[in-house]
Amino acid sequence: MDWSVILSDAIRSGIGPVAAVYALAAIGLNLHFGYTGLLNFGQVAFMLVGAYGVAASVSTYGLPLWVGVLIGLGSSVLLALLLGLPTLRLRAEYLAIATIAAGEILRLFYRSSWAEPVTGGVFGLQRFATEFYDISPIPRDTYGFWLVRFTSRDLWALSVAWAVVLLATALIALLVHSPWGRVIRSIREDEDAVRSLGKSVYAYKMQSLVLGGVLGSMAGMMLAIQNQSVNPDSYDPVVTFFLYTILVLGGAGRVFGPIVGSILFWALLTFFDSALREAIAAGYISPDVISAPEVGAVRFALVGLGLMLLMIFRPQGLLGSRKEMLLDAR
Amino acid sequence: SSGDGDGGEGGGDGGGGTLKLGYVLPETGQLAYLGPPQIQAAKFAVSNINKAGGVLGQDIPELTGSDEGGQEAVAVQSADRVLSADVDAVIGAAASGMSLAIVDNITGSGVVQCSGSNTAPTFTDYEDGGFYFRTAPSDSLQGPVLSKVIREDGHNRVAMIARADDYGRGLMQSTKQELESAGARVVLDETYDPEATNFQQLVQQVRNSNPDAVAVIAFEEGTQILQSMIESGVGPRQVGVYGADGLRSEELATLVSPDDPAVINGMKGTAPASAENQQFVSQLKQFAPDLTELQFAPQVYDCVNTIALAAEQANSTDPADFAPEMNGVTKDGEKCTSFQQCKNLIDQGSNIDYDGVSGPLDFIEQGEPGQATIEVYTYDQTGTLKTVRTEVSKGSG
Amino acid sequence: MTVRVPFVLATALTQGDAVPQGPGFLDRALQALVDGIQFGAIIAITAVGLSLIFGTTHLINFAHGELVTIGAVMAFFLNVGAGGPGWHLIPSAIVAIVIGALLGGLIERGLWRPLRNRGTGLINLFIITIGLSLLLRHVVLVFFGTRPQSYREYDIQQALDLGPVGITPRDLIIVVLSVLVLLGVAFMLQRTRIGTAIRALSSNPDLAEASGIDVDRVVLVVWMLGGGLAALGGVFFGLTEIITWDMGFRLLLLMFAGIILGGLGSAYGAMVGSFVIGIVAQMSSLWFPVDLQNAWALLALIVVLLIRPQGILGQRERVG
Amino acid sequence: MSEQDEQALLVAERVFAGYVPGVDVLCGCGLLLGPRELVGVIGPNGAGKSTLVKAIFGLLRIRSGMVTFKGKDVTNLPAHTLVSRGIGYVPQRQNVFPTLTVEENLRMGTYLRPKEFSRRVATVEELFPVLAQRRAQKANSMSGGERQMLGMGRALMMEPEVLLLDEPSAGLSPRFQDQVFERVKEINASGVAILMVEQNARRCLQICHRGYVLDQGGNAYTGTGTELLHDDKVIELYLGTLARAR
Amino acid sequence: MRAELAKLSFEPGVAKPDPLLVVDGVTRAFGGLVAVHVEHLEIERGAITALIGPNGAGKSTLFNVVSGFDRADSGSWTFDGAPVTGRSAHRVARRGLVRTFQLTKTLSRLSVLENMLLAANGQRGERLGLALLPPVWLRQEREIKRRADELLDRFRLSRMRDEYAGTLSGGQRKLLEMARALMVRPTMVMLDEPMAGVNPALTQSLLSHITDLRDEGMTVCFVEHDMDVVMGISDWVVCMAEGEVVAEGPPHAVAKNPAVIDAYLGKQHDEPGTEPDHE
Ligand SMILES: Nc1ncnc2c1ncn2[C@@H]1O[C@H](COP(=O)(O)OP(=O)(O)OP(=O)(O)O)[C@@H](O)[C@H]1O
Ligand SMILES: Nc1ncnc2c1ncn2[C@@H]1O[C@H](COP(=O)(O)OP(=O)(O)OP(=O)(O)O)[C@@H](O)[C@H]1O
Ligand SMILES: [Mg+2]
Ligand SMILES: [Mg+2]
Repeated sequence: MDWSVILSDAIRSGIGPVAAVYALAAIGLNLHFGYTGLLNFGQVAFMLVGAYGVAASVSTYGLPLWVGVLIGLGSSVLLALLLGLPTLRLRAEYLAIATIAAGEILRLFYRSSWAEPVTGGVFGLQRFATEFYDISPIPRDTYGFWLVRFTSRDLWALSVAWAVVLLATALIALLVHSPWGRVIRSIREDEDAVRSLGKSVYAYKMQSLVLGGVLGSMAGMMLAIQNQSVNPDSYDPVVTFFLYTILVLGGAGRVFGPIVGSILFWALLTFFDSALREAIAAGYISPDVISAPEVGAVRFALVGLGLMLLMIFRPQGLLGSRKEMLLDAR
Repeated sequence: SSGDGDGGEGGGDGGGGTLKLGYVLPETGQLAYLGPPQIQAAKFAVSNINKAGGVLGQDIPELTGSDEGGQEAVAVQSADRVLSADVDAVIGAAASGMSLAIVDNITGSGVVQCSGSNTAPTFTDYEDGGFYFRTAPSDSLQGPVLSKVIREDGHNRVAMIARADDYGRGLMQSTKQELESAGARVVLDETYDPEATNFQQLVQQVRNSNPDAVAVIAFEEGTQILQSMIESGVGPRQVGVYGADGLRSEELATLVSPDDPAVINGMKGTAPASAENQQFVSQLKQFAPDLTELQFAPQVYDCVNTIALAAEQANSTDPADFAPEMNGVTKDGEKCTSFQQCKNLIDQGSNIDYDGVSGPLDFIEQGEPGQATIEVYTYDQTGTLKTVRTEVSKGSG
Repeated sequence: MTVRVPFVLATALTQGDAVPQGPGFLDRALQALVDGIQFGAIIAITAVGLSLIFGTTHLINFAHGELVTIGAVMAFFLNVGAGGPGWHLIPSAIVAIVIGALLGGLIERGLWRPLRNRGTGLINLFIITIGLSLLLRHVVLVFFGTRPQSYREYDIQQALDLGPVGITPRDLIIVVLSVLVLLGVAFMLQRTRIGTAIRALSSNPDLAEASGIDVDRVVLVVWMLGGGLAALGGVFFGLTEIITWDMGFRLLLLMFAGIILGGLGSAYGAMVGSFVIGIVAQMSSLWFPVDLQNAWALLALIVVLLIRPQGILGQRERVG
Repeated sequence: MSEQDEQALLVAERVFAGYVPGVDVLCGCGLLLGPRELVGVIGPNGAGKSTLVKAIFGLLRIRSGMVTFKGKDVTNLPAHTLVSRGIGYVPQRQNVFPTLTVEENLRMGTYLRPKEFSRRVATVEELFPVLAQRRAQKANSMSGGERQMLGMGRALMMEPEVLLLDEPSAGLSPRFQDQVFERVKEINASGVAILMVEQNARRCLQICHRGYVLDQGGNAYTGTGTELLHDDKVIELYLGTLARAR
Repeated sequence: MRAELAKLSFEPGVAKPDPLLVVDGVTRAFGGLVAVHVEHLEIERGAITALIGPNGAGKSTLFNVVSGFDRADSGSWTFDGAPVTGRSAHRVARRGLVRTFQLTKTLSRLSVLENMLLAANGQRGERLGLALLPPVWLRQEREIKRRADELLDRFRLSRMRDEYAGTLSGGQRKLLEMARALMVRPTMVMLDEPMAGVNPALTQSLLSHITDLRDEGMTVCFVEHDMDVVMGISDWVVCMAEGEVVAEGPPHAVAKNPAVIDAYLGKQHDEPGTEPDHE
């Protein structure tokens, strides 16, 4: 069993572009759920409109990439406003299911034959981000340190992605420690109290929804640009589950929670995969026990188990405060 | 895929070394059932190649596998993992959408990608630097045959239902076009959400459209749809029922009705030929006794063989060297049908034309079969799968 | 192989181009309604357990779908599985329900109770259900495999012709059984001591304990009930549709939609909501493409919440 | 143990307990409730009165110390066992089942002995006539005072041997406050030992046999009701002089 | 103030010299139960008005309706001359009418200090754009903090300043709730049973704080069941029963009103503050 392979796989995954994308989406979710208390289960919908904003603008309408980005941002704001209208008045659990439903509705419509002329329907859209790679200043080669190597393409994508993540983190840090942040954290605790003090709860929730949604859409755009491909079925509720997992792993309501959570989540996911396959290859596990096609399933089962154990033994997440969590538990 | 390989970055390990292969195939997620046959077929191919002495005298090492998982993010991470193991070629992904998500990364790294089940037409003209190939025939090859079979049986009012995904919609569209240009009326062309839990309304629509033939373009969920159709009175006993490759299965009858396999008596369908090679099927089943389904297994098997032969032909395991040979080994030359046989020919210096277990292949310039052998199958009184005939399709022109 | 010229075709040919018409709109609507009720019944049966568990422990249980799957898969194993005893479906189903109940109980005893006692927060518990769902689903995948399967009995039946609508005896019996079971659950909640205890617990757990209710025991009962109902729903689901490794997971969102639509915390709400979801899903295809069925059902949820934020039977809470 | 301790019904000794790990809210306080006794607990806000009652009743883990009931150790037993042994409790906050109707709330009072319901409900409804008028109303729609009555009513349905009351009079109109105190006295006279936490300290001490003053998690003063009522320190620190001033 | 009020006739709905809040014909029914039915009620500016009445009289419901947390079935009300009928809760509060809740609403996972800071109005940093520019709001924040600390001190909560508000005891929550409302610097506060559960010794010092506030010009309206408190500080008492205003007047006049005694006080209270009848 080659530990250096397992380790390098895990690390590459943890700092790779996908981890950055999920971190960004989770930062948006952190604003929604961690700070404002909005149990938004439709974060994936923001990613979807962001991704398709870019993809459709460029592929379908032949616009330049930066216009596509603007359109992606614009559609996420629009979605937030539309989504907020019916859902922000709801109590937590209702909001959760209503938003998850909204996400699914959106996915189903984007993939339907009605939308095919614009979204490519089930075929998705491809090849719309060549501009992004054209402006890469990194010469073609592979780069790396220690056990980890990236192609120049990945390195460019991941540098931009992590830069955006850091900017977003700084933005959130500034915001939540400001009086504005105090208001949204108060809304998380008790809306009526905030209302009675003369703050427009609805407006604040909407601001939070829009802002977090915009971050989510940026994540979607980054994912789309990285893959040069969008497909509606990749934006199913499971993505949101993963985002929550990331958020809680890192610590909800903590500025760096999403980053830590995402790195950990993806590193773990790949670690299990890699370790299992290495163990089988090295003969530690007989193929009779786990046959090749079953590795994926066993990996996810292990991830599920690992997730449970983490939550059981470190319920507040890596960065969370146990005291705060106990208060929550009542 | 067009054009020559431009060398890429860092793929492979130079001319001499071993040929390393990996795969990104679904082990979990929506299409998990497409995984096992493909994975086993790839392993089977490798084992046969190694039995024949390996590629350039070196055994192909254990495949570096990874799960496509039905999620772009998971697939991308998996592809990264496989690539970082310095593979020369990647088999997969199974779903066209997932392939599209990873194709840039793989081909951009100068590694060959070959899928046995991507049927979406998009790939034909995809800019992949000449590194992407597929052995699955594009939908435009199967549709005409399916349409022809339906017309031959004298049906004019055809209801079509298909999975709402790139496979289903693609095949449905190409079949529908053919049907209509052949003068039949397509009275219903409905797609359904493959994740749906319930197909009653779909079947009601079929019934309401009053067809004389129904084409069902489905994967595994087709069983469920057939059951509903039979119960609603639009089964093979009442109308012509046609399937595509997704419904071609030895066990379809027992899956639909364990007690009364005759319920699908008379159902017909088309699929890229594979059963033609009975030997392959029985050997594969011997190799992997747990396999129940063989969907796309022959195509994947051929992917692996083609890659190995291209490397032999190029006398190099560097993808930049052997990718340009991929098309050549499948056409225009002395026919051969197994790795061993073809390798011998190459060693003798002949130009080979590998005809795989999934068909003659004959890759066109874009790195995919320009024609396909399509099998017309049917189920008999006892629910047994029977081949009616095979025919070569070159598409609808 | 001779080609059967279907009866419909024959008539169509004799009538020349006068194409035979399908049933009228009203008939189709009625049929869709019947199908919707049947679909709703299955959602309801599985959703009630979920709703009870939510009610008593405020746990959003994302692993509930897996309980449904396991129920169906267990019955399959006993019924036709390789190495299984090959029983008739009815005893298989009964045993599967018992196993489902035991599994529910086991999860509560082994997992949730210790966690509750440690004061683990609700969001954590909820993330743990996501983990549990991943775990169970993929364990099922490993053991059951990726192929869809059917039970040996009752798989294909001739539809009964009830005027404009048709329904197979199997589906009819499933609907009737579901409604009976649902009524039974309702009766239990409203009239029996354990029912009162369940409702009290969902209302105020500390006070319930202070009234002499053994909270742990009641929660255990709820989990067993939930597990049993889920298994029953799974068998029904497998019967009307098909058994797959992720069948429950696919149904999960609809279950939640049903619960929310009906109004959280009310088991009747869960039933009503589930039927609405089922009916809207099926009726939508009278006008819209079939692949958007679920989209319309979910849209109905959002529209209802727009008008009644607390759900159909939910109650608005008093402020201040 | 002193002789008095041995006769005592309910004893809490040197109890340490708290909500957050590492922080004790109760630091070694204790109390004693004899048979047929009416004992009041007063103290400033946040002193730990409610915490003490919760700890005794098994709703909060005791970290060290001991609670005995009729001589048997009941430390950290779950609350429902204590209920079945004859202890009743009315919490300070959230003392009704909000989604249940008034009648169902009252029924919960006799959960362990459902047959007694019809007999006892009459007395409770006589005390709080609103409850009789509102049998079908959901508790969460009731006014603050009505809820308080319902909470009390539920506990009175239990007819326990020991009753723990956490601020039973809070939010009640004066008329009902009087009734509650009177009723508490009556119940006590009928043989039920009562431990009552009250902010209406004056009224509480007036009817109590003995009283404890709790401050910052420990016992500050103890004595008979009258003693405490007239203790200048207690008056200044805990009772206030408002009522007297005028 | 008291003197001016004393000149009025003591009957329900009497017009005040300088009313701040005027309620007209407000009704609110739940199903068949009419919880509030107030013909006319005026709350005098700069005075302390106590609202008393038996449990379920409709006091909290009236508060809810006026403060925008519940809707009225009919009726209208004006605050400070402006119509606020049907306005949403935060609009009402922004006009200067702030209320507290009978069942406290603490912001559990914010510190006690943050609970206070939140309440201050007109904070520049609460606007999304400006929040990103700390220099714009830092000075104001310091000033608010100072005020918050003063109030916490007054309410004996300084010790808990940096604790999570969720750890407060029942009475402390009441205190925080009141202190928080005062942070808003409202024109008028409506306190729903502010002293229920608060220690008597503390009650007393809070009362003097409230009278100070009144003397600075704030209008206070509070619901309270502790007659000692009512008699001690109120300038005017309004008594409700079964949704209607049944009596109005200065404290002593109302306490002697037979209707009030009958509906509310019970026999013991004709003479508040009697000595113990114990033993
Ligand atoms: N949402 C509601 N649904 C039904 N009845 C309600 C609702 N809200 C209040 N009520 C009823 O209206 C009446 C008035 O309630 P309110 O809370 O205003 O009383 P209150 O005067 O504040 O009493 P207390 O002093 O006990 O707090 C009560 O009888 C109560 O049960
Ligand atoms: N759930 C909790 N979590 C953490 N700390 C708590 C909790 N409840 C109470 N505390 C802390 O315990 C201390 C004692 O609280 P307790 O409720 O026992 O006071 P009390 O004497 O009943 O006061 P009051 O008269 O105001 O009800 C308080 O200072 C508070 O900080
Ligand atoms: Mg207390
Ligand atoms: Mg009130």
